[in-house]
Amino acid sequence: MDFSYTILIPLIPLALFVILGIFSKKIPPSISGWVGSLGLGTSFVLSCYTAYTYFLGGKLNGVYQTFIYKTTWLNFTDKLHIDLGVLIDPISVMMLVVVSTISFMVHLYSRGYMKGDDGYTRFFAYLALFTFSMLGLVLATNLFQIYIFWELVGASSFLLIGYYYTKPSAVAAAKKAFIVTRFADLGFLIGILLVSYYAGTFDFQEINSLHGSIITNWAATSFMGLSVFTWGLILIYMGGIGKSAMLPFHIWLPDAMEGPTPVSALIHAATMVVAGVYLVARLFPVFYFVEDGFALQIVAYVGAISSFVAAVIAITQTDIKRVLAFSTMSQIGYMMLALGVSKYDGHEGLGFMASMFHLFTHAMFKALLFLGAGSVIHVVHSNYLKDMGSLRKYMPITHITFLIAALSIAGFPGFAGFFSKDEILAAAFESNMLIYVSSVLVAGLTAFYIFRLYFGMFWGQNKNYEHTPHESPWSMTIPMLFLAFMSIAGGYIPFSKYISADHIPFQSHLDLPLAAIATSVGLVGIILAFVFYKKENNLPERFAHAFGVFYKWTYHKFYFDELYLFVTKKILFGMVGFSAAWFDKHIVDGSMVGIGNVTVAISNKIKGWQSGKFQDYAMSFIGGGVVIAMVIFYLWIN
Amino acid sequence: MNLESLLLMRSEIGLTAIIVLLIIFEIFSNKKQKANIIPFALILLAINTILGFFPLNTGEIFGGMFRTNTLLHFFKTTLSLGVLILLLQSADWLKEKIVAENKAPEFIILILSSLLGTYFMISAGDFLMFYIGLELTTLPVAALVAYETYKRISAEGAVKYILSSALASGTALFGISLLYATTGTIYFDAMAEILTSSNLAILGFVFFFSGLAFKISLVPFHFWTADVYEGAPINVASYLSVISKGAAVVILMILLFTVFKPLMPAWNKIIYIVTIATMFTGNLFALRQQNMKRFLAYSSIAQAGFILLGLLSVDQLGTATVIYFVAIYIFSNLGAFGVVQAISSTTNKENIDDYEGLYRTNPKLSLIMMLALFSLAGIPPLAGFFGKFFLYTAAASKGYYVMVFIAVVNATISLYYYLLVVRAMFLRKGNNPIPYFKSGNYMRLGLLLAAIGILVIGLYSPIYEYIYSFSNVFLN
Amino acid sequence: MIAGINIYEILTLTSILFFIGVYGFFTRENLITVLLSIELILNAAAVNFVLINTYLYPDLLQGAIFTIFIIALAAAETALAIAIIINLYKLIYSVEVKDTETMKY
Amino acid sequence: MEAILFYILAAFMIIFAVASVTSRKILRAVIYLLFVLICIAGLYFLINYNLLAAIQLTVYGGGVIVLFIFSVLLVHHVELELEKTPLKRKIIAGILSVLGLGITLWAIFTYTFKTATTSYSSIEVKDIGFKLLSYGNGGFILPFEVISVLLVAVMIGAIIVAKGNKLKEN
Amino acid sequence: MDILSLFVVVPVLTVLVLVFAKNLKQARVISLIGMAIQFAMSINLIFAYLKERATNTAIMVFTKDALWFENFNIHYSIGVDAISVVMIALTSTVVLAGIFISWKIDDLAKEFFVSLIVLSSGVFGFFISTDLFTMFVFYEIAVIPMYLLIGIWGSGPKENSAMKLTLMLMGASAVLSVGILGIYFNSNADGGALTFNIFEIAHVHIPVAAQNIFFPLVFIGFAVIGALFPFHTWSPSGHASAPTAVSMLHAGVLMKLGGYGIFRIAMYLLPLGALNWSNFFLILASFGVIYGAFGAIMQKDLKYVNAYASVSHLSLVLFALLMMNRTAWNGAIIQSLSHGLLTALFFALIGMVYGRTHTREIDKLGGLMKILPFIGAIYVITGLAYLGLPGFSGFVAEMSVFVGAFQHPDMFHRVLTIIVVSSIVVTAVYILRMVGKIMMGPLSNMEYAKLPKATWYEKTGLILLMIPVVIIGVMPLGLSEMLKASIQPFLERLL
Repeated sequence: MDFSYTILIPLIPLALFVILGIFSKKIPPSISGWVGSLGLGTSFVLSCYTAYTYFLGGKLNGVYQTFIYKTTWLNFTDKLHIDLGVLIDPISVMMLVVVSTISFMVHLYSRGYMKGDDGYTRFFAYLALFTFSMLGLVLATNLFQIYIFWELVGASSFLLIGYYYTKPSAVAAAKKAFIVTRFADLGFLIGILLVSYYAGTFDFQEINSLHGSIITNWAATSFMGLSVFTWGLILIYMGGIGKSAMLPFHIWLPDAMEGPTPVSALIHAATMVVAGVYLVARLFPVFYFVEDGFALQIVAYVGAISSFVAAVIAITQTDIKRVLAFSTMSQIGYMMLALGVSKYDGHEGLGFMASMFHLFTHAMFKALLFLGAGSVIHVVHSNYLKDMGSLRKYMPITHITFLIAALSIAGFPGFAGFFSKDEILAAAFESNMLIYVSSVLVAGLTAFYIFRLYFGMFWGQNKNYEHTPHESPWSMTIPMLFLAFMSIAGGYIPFSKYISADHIPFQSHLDLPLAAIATSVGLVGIILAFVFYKKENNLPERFAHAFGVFYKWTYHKFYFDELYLFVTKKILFGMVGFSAAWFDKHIVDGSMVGIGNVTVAISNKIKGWQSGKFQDYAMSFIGGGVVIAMVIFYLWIN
Repeated sequence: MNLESLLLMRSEIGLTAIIVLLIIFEIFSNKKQKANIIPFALILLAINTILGFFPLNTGEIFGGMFRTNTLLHFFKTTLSLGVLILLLQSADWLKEKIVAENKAPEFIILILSSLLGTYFMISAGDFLMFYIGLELTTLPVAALVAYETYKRISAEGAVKYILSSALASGTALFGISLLYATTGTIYFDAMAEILTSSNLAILGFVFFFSGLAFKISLVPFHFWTADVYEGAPINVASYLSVISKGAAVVILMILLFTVFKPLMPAWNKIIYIVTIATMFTGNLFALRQQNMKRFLAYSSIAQAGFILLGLLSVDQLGTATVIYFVAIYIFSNLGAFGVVQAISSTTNKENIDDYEGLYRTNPKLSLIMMLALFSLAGIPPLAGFFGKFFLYTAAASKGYYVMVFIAVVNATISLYYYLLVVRAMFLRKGNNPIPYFKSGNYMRLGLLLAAIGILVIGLYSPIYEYIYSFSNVFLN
Repeated sequence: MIAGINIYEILTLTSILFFIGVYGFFTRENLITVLLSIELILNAAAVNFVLINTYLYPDLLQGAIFTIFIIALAAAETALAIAIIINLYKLIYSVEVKDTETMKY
Repeated sequence: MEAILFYILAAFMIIFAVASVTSRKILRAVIYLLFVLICIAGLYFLINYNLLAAIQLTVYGGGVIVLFIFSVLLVHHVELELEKTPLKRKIIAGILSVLGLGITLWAIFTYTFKTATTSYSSIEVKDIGFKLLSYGNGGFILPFEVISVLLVAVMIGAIIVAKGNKLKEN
Repeated sequence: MDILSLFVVVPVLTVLVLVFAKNLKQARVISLIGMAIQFAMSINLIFAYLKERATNTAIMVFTKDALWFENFNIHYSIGVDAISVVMIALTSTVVLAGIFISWKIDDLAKEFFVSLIVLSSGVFGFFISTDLFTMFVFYEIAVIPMYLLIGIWGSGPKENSAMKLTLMLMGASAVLSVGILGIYFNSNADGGALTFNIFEIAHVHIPVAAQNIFFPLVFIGFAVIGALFPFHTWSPSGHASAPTAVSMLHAGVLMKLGGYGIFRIAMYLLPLGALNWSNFFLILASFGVIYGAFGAIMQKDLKYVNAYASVSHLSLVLFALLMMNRTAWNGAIIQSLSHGLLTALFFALIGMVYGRTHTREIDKLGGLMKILPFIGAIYVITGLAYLGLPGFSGFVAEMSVFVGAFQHPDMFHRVLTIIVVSSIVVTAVYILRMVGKIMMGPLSNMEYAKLPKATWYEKTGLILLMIPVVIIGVMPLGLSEMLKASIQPFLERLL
């Protein structure tokens, strides 16, 4: 069957971007909003249709086929060339659906949220650009294409975070996000160079093929005890770490919340941040087979640690969007560790499936959480928990949807999050106890901080708002409702039928004992949150004091930012940059100028030769002659 | 010998005739007719110059005391063209001399007789004629340096010049006598056959060389240059720097390539040393000059150093490049001195800072000045570039790459001080720039000719080809 | 040809004369006296020519005649030089070398 | 006999030369120079080159020296003493001259002259004159003519320099 | 008159006409017309070249040869391959844009345009000539007007900057002349006549000893204008003092002469020397890349930032050239193009900002995006393009360089490549710092609130430069294939 039409899915947003971008001054907001939403709507429909056709008819004797349509974009050598095209296989199709869905919802939502903002059209242009880049990324057919769109995603995220470009904090956040991810991408690029040099190709098919050069002879060359391929993969994963805000490159994510809330929902919750996960999933066979999955273990541990640390930090944050940001980080950590613990074939590949599954559900409910937070912020005009309380009376829909999302992320039985998280835990349990335990803890923490948020926002006592809050307009609530539906229904999709590491469907079943443990831990978290935050009381402070230093550290996110600031500002710019500038100005340039000065100085020194007394001249005349004669005779005699 | 053979001395005879005519005119003319002597002289000289462009066959007369050939003839013509330009440039200045102190004709007579001297010097066939030519070139100019008898520096310069040059010629004479002692002849051809390398011969050569080097103002025989140029009237300085220097270079080259061929290993080293010394000294002194005349004096010293590069390769290429460069150098320097003359004769200003903002008031003059200076610095597409590059080529063709490297370093230094003048004229606004003035037609014509020379000689390759074609006459 | 005197002695004499002249040129403080030493130099050269001619190459008279020209030129040179010196004297009423050092550097 | 004469002349020559470049009475210096020139003339007599000797005496003794004396009288009091030359300069000049002399003599004495084949008696006025006016090979008519031009030029030059100046330096 | 010589003739004619311009307006219009013709010709040349190339397989097409100085065997011989074609196109674009940008110049406008056009004629001549001597002549013609352009119309310590720049560049070209002579006198190594013609010399086997002596001379002679560390110091002060159009032309075009010359002369005629010296110069170049980037971080003056950025990016060109394989060379040339356009854009924008705010201090500026939306937008786009964002020429160039360089079999070279790659982060840092500070954030000075918007000629100039950047960035295949064909013969010399 033919999927070439899928190329339209990214191209429509691109067209939108070009039109809206160039005529951003001409087009009135009312129109541009609709244009954007309609365009994305088409993409959404198209991708749903793609998913439908593919998952139903994409199998050939039980294996999901891969469809590739590509054209050469740039030739390096006869082997190495960048192609642009689309690659249709289960995960890319799944990602198509996720991205277009969320993007569509966010477009609808933004029409209400951004109303009256003077950059309205520009905003939709940026959104379209981002959607285009993200879709291009998921459809990438080779490492370089994914890198290209990877960079574009970064750039559009830079634009969107810095959307309020007159706000210094926003600008700073945008720069931070870009530079940090750029640094990670450096690793990505070098990784690509390494892998492509030894494998002689960028193409995913060839890299992943079980008889391809990498997987078969990975041990050919080694460097510092690891095979060069492993190094390449680790460096590539470094790019993933950067985009997915894993430790230690997570510092940009909280600041990125400076962007408009819909942006956070789209980019920093559902789509861009999972690019890292997608990258690993895309290269999963290599990760798995090269050097017995050494790289994959790194993935697992990075994921586990990040998820735990993030969850802990999330507890203490007071800015609701930052709480959500850290929760995103921790959930992505989940996906990572799921991938990390996964095996390749058959039921063994549970983790792979689980991580994709969780990616899907998480996209839905996390987007919903952000949108909910957004609509709250929209009316309260503040990000801080302390300014909120008992909003449930004023904005029922937001309240309900938020609750659904919260239950879903907390893994409450029956909600989407419950199913996906259960699969992850099962996968972890099968392979690595340590990781399993940590992730169960994280489940509890998650439940706790999310309900801390929930209670803090919708219960608690009434704050005195300057003008009484009201429910958001339909343009905002409809997407929320849809996502609420998805974050329940999403769990009932039989993912293992569609997605697996080796493209062969398998049966997955609910592992009841593990589920029970996870659920109970989650319930404990919820109850604790209930006790702490249902009513205003001084328990939180007491605990904060009880933990003392530890609390302080967590509150300051373990001083990661300070560390980075020190390294970059002080060492890199301060010392290296400054000294480079100084060295250049005074040493290099100085020496060049010095040559000139020396010449002039000499000419001043010797001016006395011209004494003005012609007898001195005569002396130099005769003397010169005599000396020359002597020199010549000397040379002559020898 | 028969009378036709005297035609070989065509230009000399013509020049002598002009001088005689001028003397007669001078004697039988009253004060107001004197003004006409300038166009009169100019026309005569122009005729003689144009006659020079007609070919002349090779030959020697007076028992080989006078010889001529295409190269010499071409060069004489170039010199007389140079003098023509020089006189055009000084015409206006001379006019007021007539008004002031009624001694314009002498100036022209002396210049022309000195030119005659250069003729005899370069086409001399023996040391006696050479020596007389040298003196005839020198002495009238000494009188001209003192020409502005009311100026102290003028007189002082004249004293320095006459005494130093007397010493120089005395030394050269002593050198010649030693050479004579070793060979027993004063004829070039004969000596070339007899001369063998011996201490005495080399010593004689060194003395002789220093006498000529004095005229070319090579280091360390150059010290008189700056002072005399500064003291002398500008056009006299210009004459010293182009005509007598150019002639001296050519005769030096001829003698080195013919008479002193046997001593080549020796003089090769001498030239090598002297060239380096000359280039560096000239440039280093030029760096900090304020007075335009001193400035150009040192720059001409440095240029002389460049010329010697061509002598390092004793072959047709070397000869051609030297002649070519000297021709170019004559035009470039005349351009520069001409502008200095024009400015100084209207507004007695000769310092570089006086030129600040010149472009905004007198664009044409500053443009010509820039052309001349860039040509001296060797910037394409001006003639100077080709001259210099070919000289490098000549030196490199014999593998003197180190020498060439030193030369290009010096070229860069020289660019610096030439740019200083350009800076003053173009970049600076100047507090009280020289106001706009209109220079006379003679002056304009003179500058125009110089500018044309600067532009054409380089780009129009046939000139070089022509020079190259006859550059082998002194090589056997 | 002087009996019992060989060319070396002649040349020694003239060289001494020449360098005495040079010494004088270096050291005299008065322009006219400097001119005197130039005369010495020129004469040294002149004598050289004649005697070399007579001693070594008597069959041709080149040196001998050269000398005549040298004397003539020397005279002319001296005359001009004195004219110039006198001109300087008229301007500054001094013929001291130290008064001719206004132009330097 | 001739040898002795030569030595005497040479001795006088050198003594007077030294005197004339060191004497601090300028007029005496001129006279010493005159003696030197006369000695040189004597030298010419010794080798029977009487014409040149005569020229030497007339041109120098009669012309140049007189010119010198006039100019000296013009610019000096007869008895005026020249001020001393600084010792440093004397020493340097001395060293230079001696060095030059040394190297010259060294060059001369390391050279072996081949003595004349034909024996020399004297130089007659007749053949000098013949040479001066012959334009053939070995003739000197061209320099003879050219030097006339030179003398004219120098004369004009001397005149315009000495003619004095109508205007003063401003 | 053949299609190539026109590129030299048209500017000369323009100058001649310009001399008679009565007033500012005429001067402008005349030079605009002249350069517009030039631009049209260069576009035409691209297609003509493609057409010719289809049939003609010689290294150089449109060749023409006229004897100039016979007994040096100097010819006025011209011809182009893809590389010179694109360089010519770049030049004419930048020059035309420069004319637009300097529309408002008033002091000695006529002279300004004259010098500008003389300079450009030199550059065109350099790119079309295939004879060492002619090339050298044009090279110096291109360099010397810089002195007047900076000295008269510049700002700040213009006199010293101009002097330093001119002396360093002319000094370099002096060194170069020695190298050229060396090549010339070895051009008869296989017998045959001495010649300056590049493609005749290319067949000669110049002895290795000679190559080892003369390669560094030629290389350094060109590398100085290519801003090779440590000979780059003329560029920051020079750019800072130069007027806008001149900075554009200089950084955009003139500095490319270095890379081009190294490629055409040093590498092609002295391959063995190149192989022996490459490691040494590679280290310098790689150091220059990082060093320039770090140097740019701490600068306060916008133009200094850009100048050091240019040092970094042009060192990348040299780096790629020294890697000596097809992909890297391809990247080097594309990098030259892209850097030429982008840096010209940057200088144009800086000039516009400076012309309005009269300061280039980064700390004094801020939040201009709101006041000058067009300039701001272009500024941000240029910035992103400069730090190698896909979709713009910079990305294509850098990736070609990196991938190409990394294909080098030798470990040392690959390690160097990795070091050099890391510069992209630093680039991002200083670009974002600059853009973020001056365009974004709150308005730094209330007087800026009423700065005039971009005028039509400014917009034209900017768009003119931006279009090729995007075209190359979006569809590089055609360009790279076109170049690849021309690179092949040069590659074969090295193997």
